[in-house]
Amino acid sequence: QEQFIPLLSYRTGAYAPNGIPWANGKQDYVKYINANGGINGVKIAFEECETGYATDKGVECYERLKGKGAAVFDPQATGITFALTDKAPVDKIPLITLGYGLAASQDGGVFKWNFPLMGSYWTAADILVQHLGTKEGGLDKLKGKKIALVYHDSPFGKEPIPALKKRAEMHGFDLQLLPVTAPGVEQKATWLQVRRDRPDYVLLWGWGVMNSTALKEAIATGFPREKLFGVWWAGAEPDVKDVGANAKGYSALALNPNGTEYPLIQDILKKVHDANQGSGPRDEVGSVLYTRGMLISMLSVEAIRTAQEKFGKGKVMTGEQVRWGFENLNIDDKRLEELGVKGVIRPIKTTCEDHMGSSWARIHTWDGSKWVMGADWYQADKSVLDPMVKEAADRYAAEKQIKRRDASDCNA
Amino acid sequence: MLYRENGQFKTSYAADQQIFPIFQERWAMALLLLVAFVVLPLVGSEYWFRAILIPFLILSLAALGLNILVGYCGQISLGTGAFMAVGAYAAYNFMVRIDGMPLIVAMLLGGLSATVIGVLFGIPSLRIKGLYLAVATLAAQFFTDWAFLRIGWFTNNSSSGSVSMARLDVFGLPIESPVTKYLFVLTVVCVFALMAKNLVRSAVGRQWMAIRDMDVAAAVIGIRPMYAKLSAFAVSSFIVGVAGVLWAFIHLGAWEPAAFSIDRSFQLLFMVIIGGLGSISGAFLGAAFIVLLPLALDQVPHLLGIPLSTATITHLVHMIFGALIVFFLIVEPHGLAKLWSVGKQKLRLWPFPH
Amino acid sequence: MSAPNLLLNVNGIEVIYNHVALVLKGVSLQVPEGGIVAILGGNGAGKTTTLRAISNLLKGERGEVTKGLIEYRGERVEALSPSDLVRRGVVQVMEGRHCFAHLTIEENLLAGAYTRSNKGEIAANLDKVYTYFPRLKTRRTSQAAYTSGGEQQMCAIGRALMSNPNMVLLDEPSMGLAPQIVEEVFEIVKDLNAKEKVSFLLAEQNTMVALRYADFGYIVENGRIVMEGAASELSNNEDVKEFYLGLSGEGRKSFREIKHYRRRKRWLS
Amino acid sequence: MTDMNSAAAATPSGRRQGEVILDLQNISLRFGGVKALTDISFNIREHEIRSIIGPNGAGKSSMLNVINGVYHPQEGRILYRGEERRRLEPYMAARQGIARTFQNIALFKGMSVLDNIMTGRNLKMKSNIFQQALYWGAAQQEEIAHREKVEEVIDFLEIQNVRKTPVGQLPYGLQKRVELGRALAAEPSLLLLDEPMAGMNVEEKQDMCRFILDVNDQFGTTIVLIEHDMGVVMDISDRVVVLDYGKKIGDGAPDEVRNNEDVISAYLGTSH
Amino acid sequence: MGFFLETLFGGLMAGMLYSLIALGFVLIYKASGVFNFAQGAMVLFAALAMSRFAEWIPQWLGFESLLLANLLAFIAAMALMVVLAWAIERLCLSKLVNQEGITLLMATLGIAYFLDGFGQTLFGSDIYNINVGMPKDPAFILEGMFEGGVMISKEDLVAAVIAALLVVVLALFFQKTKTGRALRAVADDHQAAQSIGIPLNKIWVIVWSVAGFAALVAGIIWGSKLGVQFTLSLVALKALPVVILGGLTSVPGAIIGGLIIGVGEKLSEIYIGPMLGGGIEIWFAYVLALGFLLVRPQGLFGEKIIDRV
Ligand SMILES: Nc1ncnc2c1ncn2[C@@H]1O[C@H](COP(=O)(O)OP(=O)(O)OP(=O)(O)O)[C@@H](O)[C@H]1O
Ligand SMILES: Nc1ncnc2c1ncn2[C@@H]1O[C@H](COP(=O)(O)OP(=O)(O)OP(=O)(O)O)[C@@H](O)[C@H]1O
Ligand SMILES: [Mg+2]
Ligand SMILES: [Mg+2]
Repeated sequence: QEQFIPLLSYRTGAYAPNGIPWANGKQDYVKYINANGGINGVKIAFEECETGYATDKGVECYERLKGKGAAVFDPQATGITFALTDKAPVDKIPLITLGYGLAASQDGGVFKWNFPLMGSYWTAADILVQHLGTKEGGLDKLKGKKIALVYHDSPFGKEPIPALKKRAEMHGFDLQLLPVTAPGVEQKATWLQVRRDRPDYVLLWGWGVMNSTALKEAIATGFPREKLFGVWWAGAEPDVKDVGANAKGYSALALNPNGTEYPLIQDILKKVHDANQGSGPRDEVGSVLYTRGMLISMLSVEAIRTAQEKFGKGKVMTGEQVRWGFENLNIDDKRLEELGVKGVIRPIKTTCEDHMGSSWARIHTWDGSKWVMGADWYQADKSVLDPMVKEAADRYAAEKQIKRRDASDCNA
Repeated sequence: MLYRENGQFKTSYAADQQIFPIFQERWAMALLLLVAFVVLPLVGSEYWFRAILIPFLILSLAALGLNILVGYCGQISLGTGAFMAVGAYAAYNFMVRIDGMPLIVAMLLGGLSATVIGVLFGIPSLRIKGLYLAVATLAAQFFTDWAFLRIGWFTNNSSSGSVSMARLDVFGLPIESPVTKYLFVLTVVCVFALMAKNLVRSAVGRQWMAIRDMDVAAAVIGIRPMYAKLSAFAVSSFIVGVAGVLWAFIHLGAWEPAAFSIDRSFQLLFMVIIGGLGSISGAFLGAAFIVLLPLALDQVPHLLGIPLSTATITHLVHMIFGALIVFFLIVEPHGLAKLWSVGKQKLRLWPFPH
Repeated sequence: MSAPNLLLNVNGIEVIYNHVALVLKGVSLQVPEGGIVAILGGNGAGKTTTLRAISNLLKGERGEVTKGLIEYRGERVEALSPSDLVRRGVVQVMEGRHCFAHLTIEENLLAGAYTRSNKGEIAANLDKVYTYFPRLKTRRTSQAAYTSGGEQQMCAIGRALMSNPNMVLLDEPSMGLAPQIVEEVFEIVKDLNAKEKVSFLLAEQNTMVALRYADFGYIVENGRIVMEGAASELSNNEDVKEFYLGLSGEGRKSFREIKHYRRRKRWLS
Repeated sequence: MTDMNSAAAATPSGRRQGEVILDLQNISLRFGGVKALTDISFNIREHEIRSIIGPNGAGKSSMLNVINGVYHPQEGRILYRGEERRRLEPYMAARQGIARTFQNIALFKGMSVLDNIMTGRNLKMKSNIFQQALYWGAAQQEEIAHREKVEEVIDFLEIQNVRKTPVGQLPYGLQKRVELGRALAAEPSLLLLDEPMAGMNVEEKQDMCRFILDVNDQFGTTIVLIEHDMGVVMDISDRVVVLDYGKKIGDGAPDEVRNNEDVISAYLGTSH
Repeated sequence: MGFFLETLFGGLMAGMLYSLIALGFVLIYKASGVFNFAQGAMVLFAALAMSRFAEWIPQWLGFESLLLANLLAFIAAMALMVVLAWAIERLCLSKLVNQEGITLLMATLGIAYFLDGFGQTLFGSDIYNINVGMPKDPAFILEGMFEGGVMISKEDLVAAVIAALLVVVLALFFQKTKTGRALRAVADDHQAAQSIGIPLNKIWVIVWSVAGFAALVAGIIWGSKLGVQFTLSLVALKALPVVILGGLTSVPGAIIGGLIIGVGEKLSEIYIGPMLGGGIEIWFAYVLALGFLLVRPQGLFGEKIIDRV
């Protein structure tokens, strides 16, 4: 009896440099769990499916793998998430979109099957603004400032705009929107505009080649890297690697740190890589996206574990049961320590209403050769975002003629 | 011996003008339809419907539409994705803005909207020819990509620019399960394929082909280039638009403009070329080649139990797929449909070589 | 024809197009060194195909020689590329002109000298072609596509001559040319043949002229050689007279008097 | 060349010459520096066979292109059935009943013989695109009716056995015949033929002449013929225009032209 | 005004970079009438070869010099491109003589797929860099005239100069040599070209090698700009309006087309873009090209499209 976890990934195509460590992290953790004897004895079977970041290929993977008893899907791409959001409820398989996906899907009352764990683009936007406020010495100091958003012209890049607009309204800063056409290899016009308008800060909402290109253009137009802040998908090694020392001073949100010092990674190195089971090169272990992938698998496993607590230890969980697990995650500091990731992430506690579980993040900065984590943890401001989430979710529900879940459904 | 037209004399022109003049072919077709409509729904798995047959059929339909433009009328288009998108977003708007809009009507209206845009971007074809014309259709492609992202109205002001469509029904029958979706798509595809076939064997079709083969001579025998070209753009974008509606509504359910990106346009063009320009069956064969072959190749290492990383498999699939394209072109430069008909010709002569 | 001075020897070739259409069904012919040989035959008889088989241009038409052999100066040439053949001195003037549309007449001619590298020789050849066809000289700067049909035909012939060939395969050289130019073209053929020992294999519909200038002729029908003989013999053959020369009994019949039902040639069984 | 004297001089008979249907007045056509036609005037009468001859590059094909609107002359007037024609596009010429064949075969290569000839009937087809999509009722009947007409043309030209062959695979001579068929299918009142017999042997030329004469006889079609075979021209034409370097150097009945000094020196050569 | 000039220069430079890629298309189109869909894949392949060889060769041979590494890598990559050209001719083009452009286009698609897979199998699909010492900092000119001066990217300037040189050399090659004429002949009519002794195989190997060279140069320049990764092959898409506008058959057209597109694109994005919500440059480039084509259907410098009966 094995629990099946499909691994959607992209190791080829335009986003491969980012997709590869991510996929390796996901896979290594699964192998690690198996090396430890599985989840309460249930081993995990997995199969990787290459999506190439393309929606239709992603759908094909989904359809193919769901039949094998998939417990959870991490679509690993915004477009695929959209396409699967409608299918998951029918097939009764939870979707986990850690740090991406629809911001509104945090609302478990409407999005029963979606789990944007640890953050959405709205929380990301909110935290970035808070950080800028801190830098300026108070959010009120943002008044009159000019903040530009350089974003990937796609749903992924557009998601943060409502949250930023809201904040702009609250604090009276100017928000300038600069879309970059995918894949983002040509940004000269964008950065000329930046140079002309000299915004106080630039927020970078890119993925893949767009990030390194943006950095290079920033350098070429002399925009100070210290004033450039990326989303957590613009803050990994591939984004800065080939810019190197020139990108020094650039900061980005961090859902997780990089590095190999904490116990989980050490354990993975020992049990997986030393056993020649590593999915990728050893020196990539602990990189930002690897770690994120690892966390995704970790949380999935934790959800299964939680489900087993309720539905029977040592059994294979169905998608529906795993969903329950996701909805009742409670990873406190103690559990984090057991998992060997204390200090890596904050505790996560999901509920029927809140499918995100945590909205904390930090900022890390590129020092020219590696990412250095900042000390402060930020939490997205619930009072700002919750009403927005609710409104968006209601709208979605109305469009889809979905009824909000009531309490009984939550307790089921 | 089995495949002969000997002794099948036509006594009327009507008989000679049938789509399948040889009775073996008629039987084969009937059998194919029987399998498609009856046998497959009984035996097919959900994966087959959702991940293989439905996308295959819809893309075949789009390729069919494109083939009318490129294969029959000789106007190169790299904007098929755009016309699909226009169909999809237009139908979406008809659905969300007009209460009780029936799916079929919305689908046809989506097609009509695509027609309008198609004809608009087809106007430059009166002056610009060949590869140069690609510019006009590419302009359509990038413009619509942009417009559907940027102009909130099209997406009903969805904040991310992604829209979705669920709960479809036709005459009160819900189109939800994989089988009903499949049957619905299959029906639409069959109807359009038949109509397309009728068009290309009638006067309009001949006008298109005449323009394609030699436009000056066509004009000299009285064919109005403007009418012929624009009607090809119209019919083609109508079919492509309908395919777009199906792709968005039935296959994806939720989509963003990237679902109809330039990659899709190229993909469809390739289907048409490898399948056979100027052939209805070519659209299906081409779609099968481009959509199904990589999927199949992808499965081979799994089936054989060869442990390869997904990246290696994908790279290998690319290499083999590329090599197969070249191989088939060398065997028959005019596409799979031609290969098929040459095959039939050989079969007819069999067992004599010539 | 005796073997020693045999230039071209085609023996029993079969040609298939597209893997299905068998077009030549065993054609054999010979061209002696310094000879002018004509292939005659109706539309679709296989003349062009024969020439393509010799010059190896069949591949582009998706045709292939499936049987038989072709020797040029005793060497098997089926496997050579067309350009190798040109370097050995065999050049074909293709049916239907095939000028390079975007190149000017002069560029077309110079392109014909691709295999030549001696500048003086090329210039001399160019001069020679211009003296043969003064019309080309006046149109030398026009793009070939914008010249008249006849001018293009001259260009195609001139272009082939630019490579200093030993053997020219001429496919319907007279097509579209005004009568006096036709005469001139054949005079050129004769001239080159006499002065430069160039051999010719020509496929021609204008039987009258062809037989006047050729030494030897083959008649092809339906992919087979149905008759061969010295040119003079052929032009005295009754059937040839009737079907290829339009002469019957007491001389040429007016085109206006053609009967609606005529006897068809029946050499084939 | 061929012996012309033996041909019974087919003198133009009054019966065959009707009204002037096309009158070309002072036509001049230039391409940049090239003067293709200079101040040319002549006319075409109903039911006649009118030939245009002249050396290569004289402007014969250009003349046909002017007549059916492919080229637009810089100067001159064209009267068709008494009415002056302003700038006219080729498809309009076709509507007025002018059909033609081309010197460089201009068939639709990707289509079968049947379809090629069917395109000739295009102008006569009335059903609309929707009817055709359904291929039902009127559209189908029309298709069959026209198919019958086309089969007549096919029979007439004796190309039954290649009906369904793609034209690209036909030998040159048959392609020319198909092209004639396509023009004939349009049932034109004026038929322009540009070297229809190039690349044919005598037997085939005889066939072609027979077709041309039959068309002219049976349907009363007016024919303009460009041909380099003097035997054919002199035998079957009613009147002949001679062009040289874009100028008209002779015009008249075959016999007159044949004996015209200018024509002999420019074109026919002294040997004739 | 200073900003306008900046935009203008920026556009010109971007345009030159597009031209660099456009050149590859033009070369092959000119020589065989084929639109080479694989050009993007070739750019990626060449860049991957260059960057990986520059990394590997010092390891194999055990030396440190960056210059030497780059030099050897360049030679090795070029050799690889020649081998590629030869293989393409042998295995593919030679078997498709005299086929229509569209068939050959499709074949180049096959080649593109193959190269994608092959290149990444050989060299990996991560992000790599090419360090040929391109200057990364901006330069400022006319500081006396405008406040803050007019900024120019030095990297782009170097790239533009290289592109211009390449174009001059290639333009001369096509206009002045026998091979140049033969190429044009081949593009017009494969079969007639063969019939007069132009060796198609040789010509094609030459042209594909030259196109490979153009791809290598483009790959190095774009690769050092963007980093070497799969996306590099998509840059070819940016060159499409350039080739079409300049004329598919014209080498100088590639440059002029590039400049027009580059400038038009940047100006439109900056001056019109904000009114429409931005992100318009990509379609604007096509609309601009379309506008020019309506006036000159064969592109600015393309050979006139012949349709004559
Ligand atoms: N590319 C091709 N594909 C298929 N069949 C062909 C092809 N080319 C020629 N044929 C066929 O081969 C036969 C011989 O053709 P060929 O062109 O050799 O005749 P020909 O004697 O030169 O005639 P013509 O005098 O009309 O030029 C014809 O029946 C023709 O249909
Ligand atoms: N579109 C054009 N552009 C430039 N020059 C042209 C064009 N059409 C014809 N010409 C030139 O005009 C002259 C007359 O050409 P035309 O084709 O009418 O000759 P023709 O009498 O038909 O000759 P042939 O007997 O060789 O067919 C030629 O010199 C030709 O080069
Ligand atoms: Mg022939
Ligand atoms: Mg002419």
